[in-house]
Amino acid sequence: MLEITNVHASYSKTPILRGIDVSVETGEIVGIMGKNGVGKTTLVKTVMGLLEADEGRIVFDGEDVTDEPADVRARHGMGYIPQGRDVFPELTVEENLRMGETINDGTDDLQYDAVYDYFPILEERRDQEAGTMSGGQQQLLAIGRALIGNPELLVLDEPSEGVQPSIVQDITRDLRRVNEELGTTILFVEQNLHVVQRLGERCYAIDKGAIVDELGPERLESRDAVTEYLAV
Amino acid sequence: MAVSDPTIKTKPAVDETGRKSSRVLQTRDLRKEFGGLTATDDVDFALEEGELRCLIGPNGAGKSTFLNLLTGQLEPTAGSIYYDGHDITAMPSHERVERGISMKFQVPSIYEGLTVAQNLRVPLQQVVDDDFAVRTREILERFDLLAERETTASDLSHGQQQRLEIGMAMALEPKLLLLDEPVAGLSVEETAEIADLLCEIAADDGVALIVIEHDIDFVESIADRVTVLDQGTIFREGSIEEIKADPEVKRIYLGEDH
Amino acid sequence: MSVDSSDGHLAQLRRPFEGPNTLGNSSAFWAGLAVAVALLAAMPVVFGYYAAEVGAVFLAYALLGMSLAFIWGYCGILSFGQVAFFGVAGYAFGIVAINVSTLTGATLGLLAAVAVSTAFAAVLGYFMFYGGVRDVYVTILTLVVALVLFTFMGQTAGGEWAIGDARLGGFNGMSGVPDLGIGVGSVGLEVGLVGHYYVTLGTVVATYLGLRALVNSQFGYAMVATREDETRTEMFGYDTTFIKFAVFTIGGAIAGLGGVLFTTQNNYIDPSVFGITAAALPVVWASVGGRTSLLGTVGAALAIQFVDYQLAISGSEWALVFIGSLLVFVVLVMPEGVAPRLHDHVAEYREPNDPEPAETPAATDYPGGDD
Amino acid sequence: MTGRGVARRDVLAGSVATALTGLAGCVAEGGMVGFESGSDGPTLAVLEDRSRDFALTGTPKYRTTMLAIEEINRDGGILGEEIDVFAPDPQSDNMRYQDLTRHAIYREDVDAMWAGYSSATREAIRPIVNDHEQLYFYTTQYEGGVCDKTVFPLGATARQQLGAVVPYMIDEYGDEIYTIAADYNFGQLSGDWVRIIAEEHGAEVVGEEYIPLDESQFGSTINNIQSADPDFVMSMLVGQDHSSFYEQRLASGLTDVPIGTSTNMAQEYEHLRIDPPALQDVYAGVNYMEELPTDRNEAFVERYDERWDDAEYINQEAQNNYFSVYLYKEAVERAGTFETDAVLEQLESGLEVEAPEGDIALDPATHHMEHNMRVAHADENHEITFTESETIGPAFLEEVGCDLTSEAEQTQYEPDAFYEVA
Amino acid sequence: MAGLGLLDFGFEFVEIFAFVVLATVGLAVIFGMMGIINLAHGEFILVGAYATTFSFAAGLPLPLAMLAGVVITAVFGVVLERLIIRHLYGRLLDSMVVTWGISLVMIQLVRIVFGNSAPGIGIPFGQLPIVDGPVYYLVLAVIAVGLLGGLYALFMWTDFGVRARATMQDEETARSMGIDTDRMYASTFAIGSALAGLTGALYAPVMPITPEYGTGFLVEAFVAVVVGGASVIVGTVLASGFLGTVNAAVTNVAGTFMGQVAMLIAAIVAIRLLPEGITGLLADLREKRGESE
Repeated sequence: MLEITNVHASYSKTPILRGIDVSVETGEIVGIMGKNGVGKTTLVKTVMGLLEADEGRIVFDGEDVTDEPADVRARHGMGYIPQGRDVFPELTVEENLRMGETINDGTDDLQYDAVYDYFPILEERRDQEAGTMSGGQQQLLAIGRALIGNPELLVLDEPSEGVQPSIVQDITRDLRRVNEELGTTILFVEQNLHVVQRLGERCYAIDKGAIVDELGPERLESRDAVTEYLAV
Repeated sequence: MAVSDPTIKTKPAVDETGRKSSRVLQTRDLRKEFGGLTATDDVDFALEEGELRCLIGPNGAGKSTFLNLLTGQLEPTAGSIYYDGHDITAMPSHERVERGISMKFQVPSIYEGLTVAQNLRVPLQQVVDDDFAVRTREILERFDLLAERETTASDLSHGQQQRLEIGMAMALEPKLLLLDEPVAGLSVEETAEIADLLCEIAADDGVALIVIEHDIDFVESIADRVTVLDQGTIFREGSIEEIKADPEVKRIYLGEDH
Repeated sequence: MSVDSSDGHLAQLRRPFEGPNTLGNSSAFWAGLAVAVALLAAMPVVFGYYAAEVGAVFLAYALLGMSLAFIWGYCGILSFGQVAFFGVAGYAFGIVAINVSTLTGATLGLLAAVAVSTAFAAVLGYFMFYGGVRDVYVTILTLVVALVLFTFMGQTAGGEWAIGDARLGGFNGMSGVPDLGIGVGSVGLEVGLVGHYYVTLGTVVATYLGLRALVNSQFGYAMVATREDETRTEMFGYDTTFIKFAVFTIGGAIAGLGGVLFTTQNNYIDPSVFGITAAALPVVWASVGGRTSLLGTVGAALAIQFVDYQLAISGSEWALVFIGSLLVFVVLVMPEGVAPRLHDHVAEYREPNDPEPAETPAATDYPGGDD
Repeated sequence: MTGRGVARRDVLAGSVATALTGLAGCVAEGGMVGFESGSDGPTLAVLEDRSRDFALTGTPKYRTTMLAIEEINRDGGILGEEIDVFAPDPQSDNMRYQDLTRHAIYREDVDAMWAGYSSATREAIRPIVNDHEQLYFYTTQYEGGVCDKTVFPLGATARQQLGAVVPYMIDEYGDEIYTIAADYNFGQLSGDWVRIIAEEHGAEVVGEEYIPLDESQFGSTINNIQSADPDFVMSMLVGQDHSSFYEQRLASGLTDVPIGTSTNMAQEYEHLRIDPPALQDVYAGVNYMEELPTDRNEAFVERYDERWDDAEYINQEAQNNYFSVYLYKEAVERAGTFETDAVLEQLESGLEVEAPEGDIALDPATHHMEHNMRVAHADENHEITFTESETIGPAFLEEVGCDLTSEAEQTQYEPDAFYEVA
Repeated sequence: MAGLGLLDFGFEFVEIFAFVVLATVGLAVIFGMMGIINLAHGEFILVGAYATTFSFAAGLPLPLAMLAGVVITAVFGVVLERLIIRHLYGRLLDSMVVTWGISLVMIQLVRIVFGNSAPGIGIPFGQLPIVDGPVYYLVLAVIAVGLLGGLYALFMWTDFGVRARATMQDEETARSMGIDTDRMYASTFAIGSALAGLTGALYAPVMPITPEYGTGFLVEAFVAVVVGGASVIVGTVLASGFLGTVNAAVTNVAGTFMGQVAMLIAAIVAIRLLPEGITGLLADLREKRGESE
């Protein structure tokens, strides 16, 4: 479904990614874990096309999207949930959700029912401006928005960032449900131990802009194996 | 400013001889409303000198609002704030800072366009008149930024930026330091460094600290006492063990993992 | 950059004017500045009265430009109406000096004009900053103030618009404004043609040095900090509202000084100084020269006015097209302005073969650069 | 240097009594590097706007001046010398006018200058002109009153233009006048003159409105006129924003009230720029319009059109520039030299010139022109017809007692000092 | 008599209101939506006016000539956006400086190419009874109101509008939602330009056209934008209503000049009392509620 081969990328001439290889199969939940500043967000942005790769190839759904801009990739079916609370603050909840309709242009199978089912709060507050909701609710909105177009792949950048522990648990649970019920493939980057262990079926470890390890389900169970890359 | 009434009637902060007690901060019925919303609901909060207090609670519990009331960025709807034995409720921000209340923001808000040394100069010149070089050097050493003194702040790593900001807050030689999520987005090592620094500041410098933080492990590693805010009121207050064990806190905030 | 012992006294002398808030802190820079000032001083000697008359006008503009670079570049307040203070001071001087003849009038006029422009800036600044007006709203509000003055002064044609002997003159302007002078009665110093040029040049140099000292002082750091992040600065115990108010007021005073020198040079002032074209000029100079560089702005004011003037003399209908295109080009290619860009280039070029001494505990060591 | 007297400010500069003295003392007027203009012949400065606000009126002025100079050069120049021209574009900017005037005087060492459309421009450069006793021709029709030794305001004054049109309008339409005028010196003084002339002819100004120069919405003005219901309107509107008045007048049905003017049609050719019949029954007091049906004028217009392919309308000022160049030539040739004092003396000897508007004479005492004044009428198709011309002299300055041949003044007189204009 | 006075005042208000709205609306869209202060706004209006008057002179009927004015200005805006303006997003003050440069160039280029004046167009529709004003002013006012309604619907209710607003709030996220943000910027700028062009087209018959034509709209436009604040449509309505009332009332009593001065002073006072404009007041309340979490 997603094949990232030898991707290099840089921010204002400083190289950040130095040859990343990641592959994700349809229906999987794959995590990429690493400490702050090792290139996690850069990787996500490169995958989404928000940052141009200097080198390497990104193949999505059998198509080479390396040179496609972000909007084209999104219309191919990549749903993106940015870091922090990147909802459109002055749009209402419903308008925010409408923005997700353009994701995965191929389908007319809009998932409003599923989204309202997972996150009833979004239906309750559909006319409220997104900026006036709490951080946790905004995170739910961001996820809901990415799901509306029924994307094939959901890309999350640190969903736990700035969210209280109990909501982190809820989000982890909801994402697993999305994966099971809608069959959405999920790729996320995280440094939160809980999310890595509870959400990821398989995880890459990233350090200094390169993949340094790959952890299967067993090793993910082990707190020590995981914390090695998060350095707890 | 309203410093004429140094006594606090209900909970005396001044003993009979007129000397100040060790209580550095006290709020009485502190209340803040936005439109129809009550963000801070009659909060009575007290803090001793050199105490390190963590403030936790769900998003929207009113933690940031509470801090902003203490710094004077927001004006309370009702109630009062006493600091160091004086009523500072109506005092403008910058005067509170002069009296020793210092704040570190949630997002690192250093001066990105200035060098590390220039950044430090801004708070330093508030407390000393010259000798900036010596004081700058001391702070840079303490916060492990000596090699970066001429680096433009925007080029620092995230951890360095956090340290610089705490360094800037400390340059003011505060009595009360308020920190809003000081380790958000930091690596575990960096988090540990900050934890050590904060404990040291409380113990060695005798500075009282209020820390807002989501990372419960971090809270555990530093806090003397923890205050849980929920819906604008103090929901629980106690040692970290008591708080972690409280089922209600688990329900509203911590979740089942902790 | 490296200061050898032989000019240790000079270094001592330089100290108050140096710091990381100004570009150009090296010996080479100061030497270059001295040469530039000497060249300017030689202009009338070489080129005659003409150079003195035209040059004095350009130098008065330079003061206006500097006042904007000071408030915009160092405190982040973009005033699009700096000309308001410039013009108000010009009119104030005219009113006083026409009514009180002799040198007493000129002296009082100078004092009154600077006082009026300062007070005007203070009132407007108080109104805006203590009223919570910010950012682009400050910019447009100041522009509107200039335009109100433009409209208002334009209709003061009738005889009823006279203050004593001074006719405001409406659209035609106020003519017969006396020369600059300092003294009482007929005793004192009357500043005529060439003298006026040197007085203006001296004022520009003194203002430049004064502002350098100011921006490198404690107050200067407070200004820069306010520019970078106002809320943060407030949390360090600075009264940023007052800082902005004070900076704006000082800016008004400097612009006013420029206005007096301008008006006394021309013996005339009219409402077009408040018009949108005039209002945009200081912004153009600061943008092109580099608003964070006082000297860059002065250089840009002199250079742009000179080029513009030459184009006008050549009679080309393309002059405005050229100036406009230049402006677009500079802002797109060098958003920070010419002087900071130049400084970066020089610093880059010098860095490898002129490294910073490793251990200098002195308070004021920073990588010196030149521009 | 030509034989100018030592200017006032040079003396002041010399008297500076400090360290500056040293510096100032060693500065010679021309500096160490002298500036000589390219040839030894005469240089004329033509400072006329070809951009921004006054380009509309400035461009034809520039063009007729150049036409005159080229014609003279083709015929062998003045005193056998070819004329050089310094003709920058002052861009309708008074500060730039000041700079350019200095440049013309110091660097180009010009013998005479033609400069500026608006009174504001004239007043901006007059101090410099006075300092250097520079020969200066100002040709716009203007409020009048300038009595200045080296300045020749040759355009018709308000008194001359209004003196032609106001009495005509009173005769034709009645004695209730409503004045609308641009809100600046020229407009206000013209308003005063309308009142003075109205009184002289037993008429009355029933309403008066002064309108900011940048106003382009005339709804309330038109309203006020309609409620005052005058016999005719006197319009001294000026500039491009004000020309909206006529279209709005048409759309409001005000065309049944005739309009007298001293400023419209002959300057900014509104009758050609605005679609008919917006200027129906507008009567302008003029000394010249391009449509003037005389052989001499038709030949002039033809020469102009031939010289400039995209020729614009020749406005009154452009004609004034044209004849005044010839007037200057005449004076120099009589003097036999370009020396300012000698040329002045000839100009003050009562010269006559064959202008496109007809034969006219310069009044030595006031430095103003006697003009052939006529009333031009625009019909519903904006066709122009003229009344018989009458010669009107610069009466006001004579009444004031300005006599530059005996006393070298640098003043501007205003009517309110001499008339009851309440 | 009093009734007639009120009627006069009403007509005066209609005239000024239409003028302020039409002068402002293009600028407001570009400023409010895109954070660009377009000091060349007047010259966009100029393009519309020239295109209209030359199309009319070439024989097109007036409505078609006006349409040509709008289209040509929109195309012109897109070209300028792609070449220059797109480099200025997020650089508010720089945008002022650059667009001022553009304005200088345009005025002079228009003069060089088209000369100092352009052929005139008479005001259509004749005059109203009683108040004796042009019917056309009422038409302008109706168009102004319709335009505001249309814009509100466009930006609030259509997919395009929501996407445009999303793009302006957070370009990167919008792009990652599958929105072609380059096109959104270009289209929004085109709409702003087209509106300016429309203003030029509509006022081409009212004011004679010269290269300085656009500057006549500038002051009203800026004042109204600032008084209106960030929320484009609502702000423009409120500000135009407020300024129009002040101007019309004072003009009626004390003449045109005082009307203008009064309007500017009212604007200054309004900005002082509402530093973020009229709609900033609303946003302020909203933000405070947001802070409370």
